[in-house]
Amino acid sequence: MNKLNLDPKRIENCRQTANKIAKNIHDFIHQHTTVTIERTVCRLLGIDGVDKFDVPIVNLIVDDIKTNGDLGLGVSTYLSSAIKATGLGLPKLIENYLEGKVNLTGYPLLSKNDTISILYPYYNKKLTKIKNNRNIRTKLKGEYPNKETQIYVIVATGNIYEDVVQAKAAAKAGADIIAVIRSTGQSLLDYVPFGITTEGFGGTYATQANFKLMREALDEVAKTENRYISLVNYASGLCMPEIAAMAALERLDILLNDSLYGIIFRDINMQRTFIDQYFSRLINAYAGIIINTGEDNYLTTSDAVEEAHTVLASQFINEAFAKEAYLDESLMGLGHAFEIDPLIKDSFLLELAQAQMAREIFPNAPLKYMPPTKHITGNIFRAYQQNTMFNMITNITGQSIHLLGMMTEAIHTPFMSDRYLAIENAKLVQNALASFKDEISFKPGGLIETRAKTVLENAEALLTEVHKNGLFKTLEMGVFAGVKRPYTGGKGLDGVVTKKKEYINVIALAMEGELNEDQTLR
Amino acid sequence: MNKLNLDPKRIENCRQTANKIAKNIHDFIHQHTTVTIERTVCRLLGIDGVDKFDVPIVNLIVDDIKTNGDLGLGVSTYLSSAIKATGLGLPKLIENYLEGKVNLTGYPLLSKNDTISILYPYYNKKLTKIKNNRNIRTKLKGEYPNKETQIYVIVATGNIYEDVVQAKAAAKAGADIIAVIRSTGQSLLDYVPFGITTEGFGGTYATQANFKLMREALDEVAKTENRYISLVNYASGLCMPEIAAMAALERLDILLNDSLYGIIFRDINMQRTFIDQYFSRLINAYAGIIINTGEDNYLTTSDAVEEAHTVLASQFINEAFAKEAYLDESLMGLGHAFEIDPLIKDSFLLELAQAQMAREIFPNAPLKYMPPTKHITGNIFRAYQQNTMFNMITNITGQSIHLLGMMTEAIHTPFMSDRYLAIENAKLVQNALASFKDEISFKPGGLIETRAKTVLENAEALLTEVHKNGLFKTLEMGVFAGVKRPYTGGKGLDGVVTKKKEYINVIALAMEGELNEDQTLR
Amino acid sequence: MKIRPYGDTLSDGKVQISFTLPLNPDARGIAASKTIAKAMGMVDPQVVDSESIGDGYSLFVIYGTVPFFVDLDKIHVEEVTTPTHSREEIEELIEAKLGRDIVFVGASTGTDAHTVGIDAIMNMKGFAGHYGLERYKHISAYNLGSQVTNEEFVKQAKLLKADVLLVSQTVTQKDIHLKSLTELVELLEAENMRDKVILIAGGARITHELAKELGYDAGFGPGKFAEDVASFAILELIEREKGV
Amino acid sequence: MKIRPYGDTLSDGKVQISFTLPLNPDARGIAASKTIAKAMGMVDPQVVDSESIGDGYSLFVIYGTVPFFVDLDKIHVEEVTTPTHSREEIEELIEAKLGRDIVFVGASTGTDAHTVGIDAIMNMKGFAGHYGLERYKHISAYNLGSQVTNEEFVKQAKLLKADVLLVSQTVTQKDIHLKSLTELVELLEAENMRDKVILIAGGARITHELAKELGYDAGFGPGKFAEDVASFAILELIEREKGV
Ligand code: B12
Ligand code: B12
Ligand SMILES: Cc1ncc(COP(=O)(O)O)c(C=O)c1O
Ligand SMILES: Cc1ncc(COP(=O)(O)O)c(C=O)c1O
Repeated sequence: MNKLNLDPKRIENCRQTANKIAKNIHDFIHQHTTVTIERTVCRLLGIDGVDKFDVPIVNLIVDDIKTNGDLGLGVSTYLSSAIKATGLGLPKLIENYLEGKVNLTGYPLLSKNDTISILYPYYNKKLTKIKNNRNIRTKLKGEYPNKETQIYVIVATGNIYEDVVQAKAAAKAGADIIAVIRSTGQSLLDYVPFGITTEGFGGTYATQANFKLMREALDEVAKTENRYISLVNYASGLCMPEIAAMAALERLDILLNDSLYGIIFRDINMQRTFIDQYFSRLINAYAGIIINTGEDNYLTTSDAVEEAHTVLASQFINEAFAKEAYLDESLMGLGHAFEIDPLIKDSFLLELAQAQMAREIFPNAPLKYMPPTKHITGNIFRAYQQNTMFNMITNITGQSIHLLGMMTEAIHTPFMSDRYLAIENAKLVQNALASFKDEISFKPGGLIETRAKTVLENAEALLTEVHKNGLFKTLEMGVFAGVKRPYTGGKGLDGVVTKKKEYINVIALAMEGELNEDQTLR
Repeated sequence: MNKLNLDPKRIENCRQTANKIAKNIHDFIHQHTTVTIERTVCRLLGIDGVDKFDVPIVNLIVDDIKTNGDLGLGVSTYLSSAIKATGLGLPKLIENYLEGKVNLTGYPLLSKNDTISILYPYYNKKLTKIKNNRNIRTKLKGEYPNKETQIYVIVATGNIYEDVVQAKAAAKAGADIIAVIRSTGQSLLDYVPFGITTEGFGGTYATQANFKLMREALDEVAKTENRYISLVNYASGLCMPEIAAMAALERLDILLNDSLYGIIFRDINMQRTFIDQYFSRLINAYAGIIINTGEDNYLTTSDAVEEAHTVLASQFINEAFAKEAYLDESLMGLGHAFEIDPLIKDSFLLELAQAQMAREIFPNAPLKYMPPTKHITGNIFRAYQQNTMFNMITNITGQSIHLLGMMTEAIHTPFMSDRYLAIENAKLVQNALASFKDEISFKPGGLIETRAKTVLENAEALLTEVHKNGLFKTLEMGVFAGVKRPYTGGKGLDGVVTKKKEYINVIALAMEGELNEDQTLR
Repeated sequence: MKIRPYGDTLSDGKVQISFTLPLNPDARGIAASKTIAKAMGMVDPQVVDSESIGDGYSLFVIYGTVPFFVDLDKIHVEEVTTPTHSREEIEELIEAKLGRDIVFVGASTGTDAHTVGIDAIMNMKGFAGHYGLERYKHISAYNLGSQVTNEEFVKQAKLLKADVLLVSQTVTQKDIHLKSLTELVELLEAENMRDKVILIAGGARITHELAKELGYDAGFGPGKFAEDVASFAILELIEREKGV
Repeated sequence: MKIRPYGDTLSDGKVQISFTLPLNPDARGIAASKTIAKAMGMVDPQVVDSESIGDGYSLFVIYGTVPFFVDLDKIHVEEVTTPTHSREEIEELIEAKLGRDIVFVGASTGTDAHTVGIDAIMNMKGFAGHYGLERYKHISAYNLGSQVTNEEFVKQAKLLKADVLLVSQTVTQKDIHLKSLTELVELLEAENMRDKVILIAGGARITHELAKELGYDAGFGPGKFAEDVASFAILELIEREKGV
């Protein structure tokens, strides 16, 4: 598809520059680990649950090793060494540890190879489960018809049972993808809550038990609807890889997974979250989970006309990061959004240009296209109209993950009827404009073509600049969404640990190994 | 503008066939007059008012002459003869007549020439007033900026004072054209109600006093809005030429004026209304009033996909009729509509094809484009969406008179807020898609082009058929909107009178004369 | 069982309202709109939108919670209770139980010019894939069209020896339909015909409840087709003839 | 003066409502929806739309008439009554009447991450063409950003010797904003600071009325800019210093 006559050389140049930007960060990433990465290792070794104060066991373990050992060696080393020394199997070891009967540190430390062979049986079970999930997904998706544009809606009641009711209703109304929004603030917690939850603010806690409940509900409704219903949750935040692991175990299909979002909108420390991001994306690559990036959010803060190029530049960077983490293009749900003030003359054309541009530059990525939010007011009728126009652009430009706008966007998280009406709106447009995309072309040198060209040029210039300054410095300067974040500011820096030479992460090793070997996994 | 590659030869052929169809009817028309035509003559001689039973004086006169004289000679003859015989001026004559002091018939009948010279002073006053109105309109329109697409909304409270409140609010919200819908059933009355009215059902009575009141209100608001606000009313029905005369006197700008509508949807006798139509359109031509035709209504009854060609065929016929009545293309507001079931696949493309087709075939006509009505339900949100899509087609195809859809179309005649929200919807689209029309083109041989081609072909075939059978027979067969009407059925046939050789209509003669002479009037 | 309006949590009582007030959308206007919302029972009205829609008029959109519930056990549903049979079943019923042709006479009465509804019920073609009465064996269906005065309608009904009268009313502005429908009942009573026919009303704003109130045997609104009407009428006729 | 909702005729009382019920859109569902509408005071509810929106849930859209009116003379408007001055006027007022720099400290508190609102008020650039407080002479504006805990906020306010505190709250789900705003007042009281500062809340769902109820000096919602807030704060400061 080439309707905009974009210069392929320019696009290639952006890609190369972005690769260099990401590479530089990856040199940094690979020298570090974090508390949540190590907790993720524990989880994928089969450790779960909470103590009587609701503190997750994995947090107890990692904090203990951080205090009494050297987390720079990785929990893998300590756990294998403790198993070896105590002669207990891992579950028993943890049981005794919780009862205060054994320590996790203080034993002679094993070599990397010994660590791998001792831990293999434990993580192999989980990794097999993840691969199994991946296969189930592939199989199920194959059984149902496939759609170019998938309708994505959120549920956010705070109560997972109520969410299930709403999610099923949404699926029956026509939704293809259900996202359970997290309770506000969860991304700032340096642990993942445990068990089924029924209270939350503006969203429902992301817990493995909640994931499981919703997955079952959606699989059930998929049968009657003859459509695979994808499940989404949010990884970005202080527990990015842990949530990725839980999502992989419960067969989630899409994860919001973007450090830049966390840095800019959640004030999470940039070092911490870049390190976390690599491992979480690796897990997603392994599990076949589509990641969604958060460039759309930039335009909720910055002006969508002036700053459109920052979205594109960031998409190139996120693409490069994704490649580094073994993610295939088909898993790169890069984000963008319809956020231009609708009262701007020709705003529809500008939106069209930007959406078509994204589509042409990332032809194989399941782009996530976000609806108008910023310019939605309490006028629910006007909001419904704006969403119609957004739905049209989605269709005309063939977006993949179509996040529906709600007429009550400016008021509350969606009521069941808001979601239903949003789905009806999108379905009507999808059908009424079914072939429109193939029927129209744009004036050469016209407003649409020119707009796309300009945005690409500005993105190219910006990427050159970012490469010159480095991504860390760029973020300190406030280039994205106008938000400045200091290198050592924000939340979570205390969870960053420099790796020792002897560091080992059995999970990362295994996954990287398999992904390198088995190209079908990519 | 040629985006559809329509075959100009085929279009020309349609036009020729339609001309022949109209010519045949015009041979019939010119042999007849009707009670309302004669009443119109009275009105344009300055006769107005009602008796104590609220019967209009013009009805008393015409009925009297019909009973006691020969209406086939025309009221002009009788009035001039009575003036001559009694030596009274026209006003005095009528005064005495109403008091029962003189008769209108029974005098020696004057020649055509004498009739003209005796009546000239009376009708010249009214015709001058009409020309004056025309000049005022031209002047005012020239003072304000001109818009390609004009926003048209209706008011319909039943109470003219309430209508004024609503009309002003609508103009302030952005409306360019205000139509005052008539009370249901008025078109079946064989007289025009008199004076200011405050009661009506689903609309407000069309009376000259109501016209005046609304005209003043709109002229006032035009000043503050810096926009000429056009006023619309409905002529179709049993009093078509009388309403045209009143509209001309009160400077209305647009009149719904279409016999086919009356025949099909109001069961008015076809002979009667074709005869009436000629004279009323002549008056409109003279007064510079845009006529609106009712083809849009066909699709409220018939299927908008299957029967689209009947709309086009009828437009060609209406164009031919309009030409016969001296109407310039710039006054031919031919009607069409957005009435395809929105749940039909590619319905948006089909609508686009049909609207663009109309635009290209009648490039100089101020096309009237009607919103979705038939497929609007009580789901006011969905209705708002359908109207957005309609507004887009309007803009993409450059329609002229843009009748706005209401979200409460299936519920009630518009509330003030419905109208406001409709105007907001249209304005947003107009601005957001300002240049869209110039930016896109359609795939050669694609669905849009093919659809337009098919509709044109079917219209051509239908016109050939209509010409073969004659328009009267066609209407008996139920070709338009699936409604069959007998030649001698329906309302108003008893008001049709065959002209005598000596028949004279001083108004028609004067107007035809001036329109033939002065090309600037056309 | 008691139920409440539902937003996103069972029984949360969430409701949306909108209306216009002859006020500007300033603090006073907003306060006034809240007063109305509270009078309507909203405990926490949130005025989410207030905008000027013309000289001194404003539109308000309000969300909030109402404490009201519906006791489902106490709900009285005025509803046509006869089952809906298929065309074939109806034809058989007439054959078996009535043994004669049944005459339906219909019209859009008064000044009402809307025929699509009555055509949907009566004409051969029917509507949305449901054939109309004209296609039914043993039913003689006379559709008199639109704008038929009540007098004319009664006259034709008598002439055609109608068993069933079908009246369509679409325009409801200023309750014009109530006047027209009531007048028809009065005319039929004056002619001593009311008990001799099954009298059915229909139209977009006609409900069974309303029709009963006005003295009709049944009322049918949107989404009803020939088979619904025919089933009701034929079963009712059978019932009545049994009673004789 | 008494006024009513307006559809197309003065005082016709026309109102639109919509809500969901855990019922199917059948006769019973429609009857139930009417029950709610009647409980809300509608005298003639017309259920114009009823559709299934999922397993056993339906959306209802209803139009009707309410008999309620607002007596404008009795309306109580809780509104910021100080006038809004321009930036220049405010600067002059500070110079003339206070003679010192005034310290504003603001944040989006609790877990709230929405900064666009508080930035609109405080940052140099401002919003919709209205410069923010940072650009005002004689005002020192400290914007602490988002997700600032109430404890941290009070600590910084003390350190910076704040005259005016600006708190932004956007997320209102499950009344989280009420908890957060109330907690702040309690903390300030515990620290004996409440009387020493002008305490202002703001956000999309914050009204002056609500803010006053919660113990704030003022509340500002959408459509309010730096000059509104600064005018209120400066005039209030002048007033208070006079009283001393
Ligand atoms: C089509 C239409 C027209 C066409 C009618 C063509 C025709 N041959 O019928 C035309 C263009 C001529 C027209 C004109 C007018 N219309 Co009109 N029209 C409509 C429209 C768009 C659709 C109606 C329709 O056909 N629905 C489809 C049919 C199948 O549905 P239905 O009638 O409800 O029928 C179903 C059931 O109700 C039931 N049913 C119906 N009748 C009967 C009878 C029996 C016995 C039974 C058992 C069942 C039954 O069965 C049917 C199938 O399920 C509506 C708006 C809308 N979207 O609803 C406005 C609408 C009905 N019209 C309206 C008005 C005001 C007018 C005018 C008076 C406007 C004017 N002042 O000029 C004119 C004049 C007509 C008149 N005096 O009656 C208003 C009525 C407002 C009100 N509540 O009072 C509406 C709601 C539009 C509006 N918002 O203003 N109209
Ligand atoms: C932009 C936005 C975001 C951005 C914020 C970026 C940023 N840097 O601020 C991002 C994408 C990060 C975001 C995230 C979320 N958001 Co958000 N977001 C919005 C959105 C689209 C616009 C808000 C906005 O910026 N408005 C523009 C500003 C200028 O308006 P304002 O805040 O009202 O400010 C004006 C006045 O109120 C006043 N004012 C404001 N503050 C103050 C303070 C003082 C002292 C004064 C005097 C005046 C004042 O002055 C301003 C100028 O006039 C709204 C939806 C909408 N259209 O309103 C949703 C919305 C606010 N978000 C919502 C939610 C739930 C979230 C999340 C919690 C979702 C989730 N679970 O992931 C997250 C997490 C954030 C968190 N924990 O707080 C909900 C809140 C629902 C509710 N009522 O509780 C909304 C309404 C969307 C929805 N319908 O679900 N969001
Ligand atoms: C990439 C990304 N991650 C995460 C989130 C949600 O994060 P939180 O749960 O912190 O609100 C968003 C929200 O839009 C997002 O875009
Ligand atoms: C051409 C034409 N004339 C007249 C009317 C209105 O006629 P009436 O007043 O009889 O309803 C319409 C209605 O849409 C129309 O299209």
